[in-house]
Amino acid sequence: MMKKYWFVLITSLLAASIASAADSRIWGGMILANILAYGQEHATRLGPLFTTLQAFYFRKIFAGVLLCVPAAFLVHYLVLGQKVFSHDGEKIFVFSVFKRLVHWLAALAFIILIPTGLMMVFGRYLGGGTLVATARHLHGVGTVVFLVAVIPMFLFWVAEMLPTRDDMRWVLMAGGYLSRAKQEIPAGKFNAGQKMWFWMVTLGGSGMIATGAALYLQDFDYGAASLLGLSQIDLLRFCAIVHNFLAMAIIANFITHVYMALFAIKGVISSMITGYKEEEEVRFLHSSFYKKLKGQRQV
Amino acid sequence: MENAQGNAPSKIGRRSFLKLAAIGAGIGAASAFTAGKSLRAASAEEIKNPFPGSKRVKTICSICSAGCGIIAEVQNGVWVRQDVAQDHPISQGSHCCKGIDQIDLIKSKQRVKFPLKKVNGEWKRITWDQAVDEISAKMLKLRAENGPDVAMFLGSAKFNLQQAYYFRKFTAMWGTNNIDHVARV
Amino acid sequence: MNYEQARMKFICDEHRCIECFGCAVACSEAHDLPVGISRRKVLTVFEGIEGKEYSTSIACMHCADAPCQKVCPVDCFYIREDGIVLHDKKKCIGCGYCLYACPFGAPQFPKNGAFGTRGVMDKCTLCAGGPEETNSALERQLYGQNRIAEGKVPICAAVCATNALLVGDAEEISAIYRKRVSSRGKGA
Amino acid sequence: MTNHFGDVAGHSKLIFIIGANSAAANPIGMKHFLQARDRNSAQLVVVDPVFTKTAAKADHYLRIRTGTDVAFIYGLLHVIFKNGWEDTDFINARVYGMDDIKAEAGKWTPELTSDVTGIPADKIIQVATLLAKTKPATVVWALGITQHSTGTSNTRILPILQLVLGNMGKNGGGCNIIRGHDNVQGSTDMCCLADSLPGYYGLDEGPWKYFAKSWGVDYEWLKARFAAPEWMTAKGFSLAKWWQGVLQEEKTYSSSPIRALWVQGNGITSMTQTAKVQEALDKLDLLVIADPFVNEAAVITHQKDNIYILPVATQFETEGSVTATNRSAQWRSKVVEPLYESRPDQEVMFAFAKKFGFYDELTKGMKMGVKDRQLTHVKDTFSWPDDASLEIARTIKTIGCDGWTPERLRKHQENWDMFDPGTLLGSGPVAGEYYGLPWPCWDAKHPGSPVLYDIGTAVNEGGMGFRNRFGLEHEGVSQLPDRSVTVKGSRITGGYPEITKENIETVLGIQLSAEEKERMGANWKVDFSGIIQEKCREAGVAPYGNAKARVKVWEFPDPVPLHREPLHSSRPDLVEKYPTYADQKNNFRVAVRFISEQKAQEWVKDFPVMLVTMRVVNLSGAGMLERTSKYLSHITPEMFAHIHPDLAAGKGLRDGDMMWLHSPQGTKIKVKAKFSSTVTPDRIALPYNFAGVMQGVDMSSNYPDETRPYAVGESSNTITNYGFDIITQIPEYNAGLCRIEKA
Repeated sequence: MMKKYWFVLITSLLAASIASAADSRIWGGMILANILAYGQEHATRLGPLFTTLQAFYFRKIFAGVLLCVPAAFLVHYLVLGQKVFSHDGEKIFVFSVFKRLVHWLAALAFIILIPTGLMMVFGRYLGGGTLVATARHLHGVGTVVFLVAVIPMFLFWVAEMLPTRDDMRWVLMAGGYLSRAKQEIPAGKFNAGQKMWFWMVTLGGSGMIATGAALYLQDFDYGAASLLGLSQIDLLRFCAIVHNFLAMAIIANFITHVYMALFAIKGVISSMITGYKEEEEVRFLHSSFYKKLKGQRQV
Repeated sequence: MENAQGNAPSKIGRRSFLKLAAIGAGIGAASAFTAGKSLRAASAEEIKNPFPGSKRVKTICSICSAGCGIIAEVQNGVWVRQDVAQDHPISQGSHCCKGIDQIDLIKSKQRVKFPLKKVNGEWKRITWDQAVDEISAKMLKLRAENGPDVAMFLGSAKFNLQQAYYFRKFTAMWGTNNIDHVARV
Repeated sequence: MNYEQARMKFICDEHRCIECFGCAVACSEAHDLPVGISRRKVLTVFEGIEGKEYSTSIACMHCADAPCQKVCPVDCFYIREDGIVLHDKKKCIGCGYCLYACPFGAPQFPKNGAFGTRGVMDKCTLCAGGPEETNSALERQLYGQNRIAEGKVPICAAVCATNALLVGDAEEISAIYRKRVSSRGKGA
Repeated sequence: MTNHFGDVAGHSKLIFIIGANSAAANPIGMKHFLQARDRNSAQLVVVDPVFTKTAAKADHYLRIRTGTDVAFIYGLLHVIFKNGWEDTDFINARVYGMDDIKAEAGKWTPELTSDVTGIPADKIIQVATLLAKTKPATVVWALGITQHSTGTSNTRILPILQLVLGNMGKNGGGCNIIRGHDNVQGSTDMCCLADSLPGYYGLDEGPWKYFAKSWGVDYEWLKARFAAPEWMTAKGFSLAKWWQGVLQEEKTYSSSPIRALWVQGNGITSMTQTAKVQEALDKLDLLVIADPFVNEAAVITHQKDNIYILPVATQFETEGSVTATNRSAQWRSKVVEPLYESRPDQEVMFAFAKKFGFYDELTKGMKMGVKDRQLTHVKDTFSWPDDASLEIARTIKTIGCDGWTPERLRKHQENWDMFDPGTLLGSGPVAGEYYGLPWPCWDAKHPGSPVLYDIGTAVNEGGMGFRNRFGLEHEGVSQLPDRSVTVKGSRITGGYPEITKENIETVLGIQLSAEEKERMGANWKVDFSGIIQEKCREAGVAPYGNAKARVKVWEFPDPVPLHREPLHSSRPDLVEKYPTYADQKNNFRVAVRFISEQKAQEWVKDFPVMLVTMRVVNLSGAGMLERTSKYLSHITPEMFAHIHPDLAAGKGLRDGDMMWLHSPQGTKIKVKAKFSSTVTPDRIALPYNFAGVMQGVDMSSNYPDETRPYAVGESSNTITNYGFDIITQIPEYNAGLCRIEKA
């Protein structure tokens, strides 16, 4: 099922570049339905909804996310400071080269996608034109990079990312980040926060790819519209709304991820560079995983 | 038969309301927003002729028999723009899609550009002189063999009056009544 | 007529429109648009159903407070003082948001970008060109003719075979339309 | 067209459109009909087998079975006569033979008419009532009426309806027949026809002598140009069946088979039996095509040699006048010089005339003029198109082209803003004249006749009675009207005969001088001297007379029009009751099958679906011109057929599927099914504007480089059924049958 979807996505991306200046069905054959449905009581209100959201809210929320999330972490950093774990202990091998490669590929995609996406969101302050249009094209390129990364990433980690009993406790104690105390945090190889980020990246990311591809292609017919009972234009409006909200969530999580990796815990990023995690880090932050490793005498 | 006076107003009311509602869907929805600061002064609009030195030629559409007027703007011998003849007594500026596209007829890439002759299944470009020489020789040969009724002449409504009259005369002097045109359609 | 306050609008009289495509072809021809892009579209509703079928012609309606302008991420739209909604193709990034916001499906995107990708948006200018120098070659290339600057009516309404398509100050053309409807034999 | 579009817009209270789709064929005509609705509260009645875009605007739409127009009109007349709603005064004073019509109408009760036409009886009564009560009413028709094996009867029954209602010769009334192409009226008036000389003079010796004189050539020389004298006065092959002159499958009567085809501007696929046309093209020894675009004749043939294509200028690259459907002549200025190597049509004729050895004779007429009331050589050179226009003006008197001098026509063009669109009446420099001098324009001072047969207007201001064309008496009854029919301002009270040299003195009550007598032609039609016109002008008399209209044409197979079922009828039971004509031995040099085709088999058994042809608004004719426009061809990029979903469902067809349509002639075409409610499940409608594909075979590789149109497709005429009008030989396009198969 999944495979078919990817196939469809890839072929349609190819098809888009072949298509000439042929009529779009949106302003071609479908225009009648699209126009007549707009603003009618029985119809979806996606048009006005999209307009209102995009005109008044999206940009503000993005700005809010960009300002508030880092601000919150700054406060966190200033008040609670970095967690520091010993880097002198044993090192535990957690990420193979391939996994790290895939991670950094995804990271590269994010480094392309998020700034270019934000350039479009705030395009008016950049004067639009070539600069922002280039950003739009790079956004598409970034998507392909992300697509290449997200599939293996999903396959590597999906089993380990399934929810466990630890996750609820982790959430309840906010991962221990609201305290300076070094305490054992209930978590397996991946804690609930990481799992959230994983699902955000894989499922949310797929959603971003799907909605983004829809917005990019405009003309496609894979039954999505009829499945949702929407006209093509309403499907696009739906996609645009979803794309924006997902983007906000992903950006917020991305900032968190970066903060966690770079600032919250000193030197934690090395695990994604070398593949090894500090034993102390694992003992405290992934206590269940540590116990499991202990049980298996791998530490 | 409905009573026009009696029924019209209520019907009109509803229809035009619906119509305005359709238009209003955009405008109405948008009225929630404030326009003020988005207005921008129109750019300088000195009336300039986009085709300096062009002349406006009055002519007639070559598609249907309604006979709509056309204003052709011609610059340096090139038909640069087709404009409407608002003051034409029959069309009053109106055209259908065929009429307003007459300029494309002139400019079409698919025009026959030079005389052509089919030789063994292939089209060959020839000169007018060659075409006239060869065709007339063949026509005269056929005439000598079978007489003037050997040829059928098809004229058309594309002709203007003068051409149509002369085509009839041309055929008569060739010596046949085998002449017809699209009136028999 | 007070030109200062004129709000330019189109109205299409559905009882007059006969789906002759005059407006659409006139527009494409006048502005030399690529095939497949028609700034103006002719539509027939309830085709073949006696008493219900009608045709109409639709393009950018030049909304007073245009949704397209509201959603444009790069703010490429501007509204002239006479109400004509125009946009700057040099600013446009071809994102498609205006199309999603428009109730009339007016914005369109020729696939003339790199590798056949979607290019910048194209829509009816009410024959008023764009932000480039009036009647310059660049303006004509990007936006087509600027008939308004020449003091001419937009080509679609000027050419309308049955005078179904009216253009002008919103109040004046609705007055014409109302007068026409009220004198019509059977009304609707 | 007896009236004009502005007249309809301004005066008509009822517009009765039958067999015309103005919304697609001539939208500017449609504009005037819609204006009439808005201005005069006019009602629109549309009769058509298909729910067209014109029908969509109708107040009353009647869906008629194809080929039953005569029956339908008799049904209306039945109701009108039964209730005594006919205009008795008008009929008694101005019409001959109405009793026969009344007798025939008596048979057509609403119930019978309904059974034959498929129109509900109450609708027939309703429309008849409307016609009787709403005046003035105009009747509009076009090819839906003429393109039938009974086309002549169809075109006769409609004026009869107007005569019964007394709507002729009135503002807002009349018969407004809408012609097809821009100058089809003019080319017909100039008689590019197999059965007449210009101005409908016919082919008898008299007209030939007259034209020989006008052309400045010796009649004997002209006669010798023909195969034999009898071929000079015999109708030639027609466009409808010229291919039989090549194939000779049916009996032909000509001095020679056709071996060469010379086409100047005529779309070859716009005729029926395209498969036969293709066979004939394949057999030709020479095919000459002179057109701005590649004529399909060069494309659908398999010939590998013997085809020449000559580039000809469009009408914007040449100058001259064209006649609009309302008989107005409009001057068409040259916009640009001929493009590429193209030459104007007349240059092509001149070039070949030189080779054929009659260039001097061909152009001699342009160097002649009327001097001292005599036709004579006046100069040694000519200038086109002015001298050709003057030649036409001095020659064609039957329809009154006398006043169409190039100066006047140019003046009308220059001042076209000075004419009132509602009346066509000019002011200022063109004061008192009607736009384009609609014919008859009897002389150089005449203002043109915007409304034909209007006796309430003086002849010198555009009025007239009916033409005296069929003698003064028939079966003892005078063909001239009584005193009540006196044309305004006329010196003669009541009717009068057409003016001849013999009767002019008695009819007009004048004395001619000896010199006048000597220089005068035999009658008004052949009088170069202009004396007859001059005397008629003084007397306020129309040279063609003031007679009764005849509704009985005694020399026709059907003296009064009769309903006859189409050759391929969907109602075999009615074929027994209303059979078609006996087979025709020779019309336009070829035998034509009627009854033998109709009775050959019960066609509807194998071909159960009615076949209707129509046109699309973006293409005209065979679409040769428009399909080369990227914008126009884009509107309908491919050939299709309108089919009702219910009919399609029975054939397993979905919207957009391809299907084969088979004709009784054994031909077939492959087209796309386009679901539409404009047709009922018993019929399909095909546009006739495509060509380039023949019976599933794409021939478009035969186009020379860079000349292939943007859209090619099957021609509907490949499957239009066999059948031709008994008089004019116009093919049957609109009443036929076919069989549908999923492709």
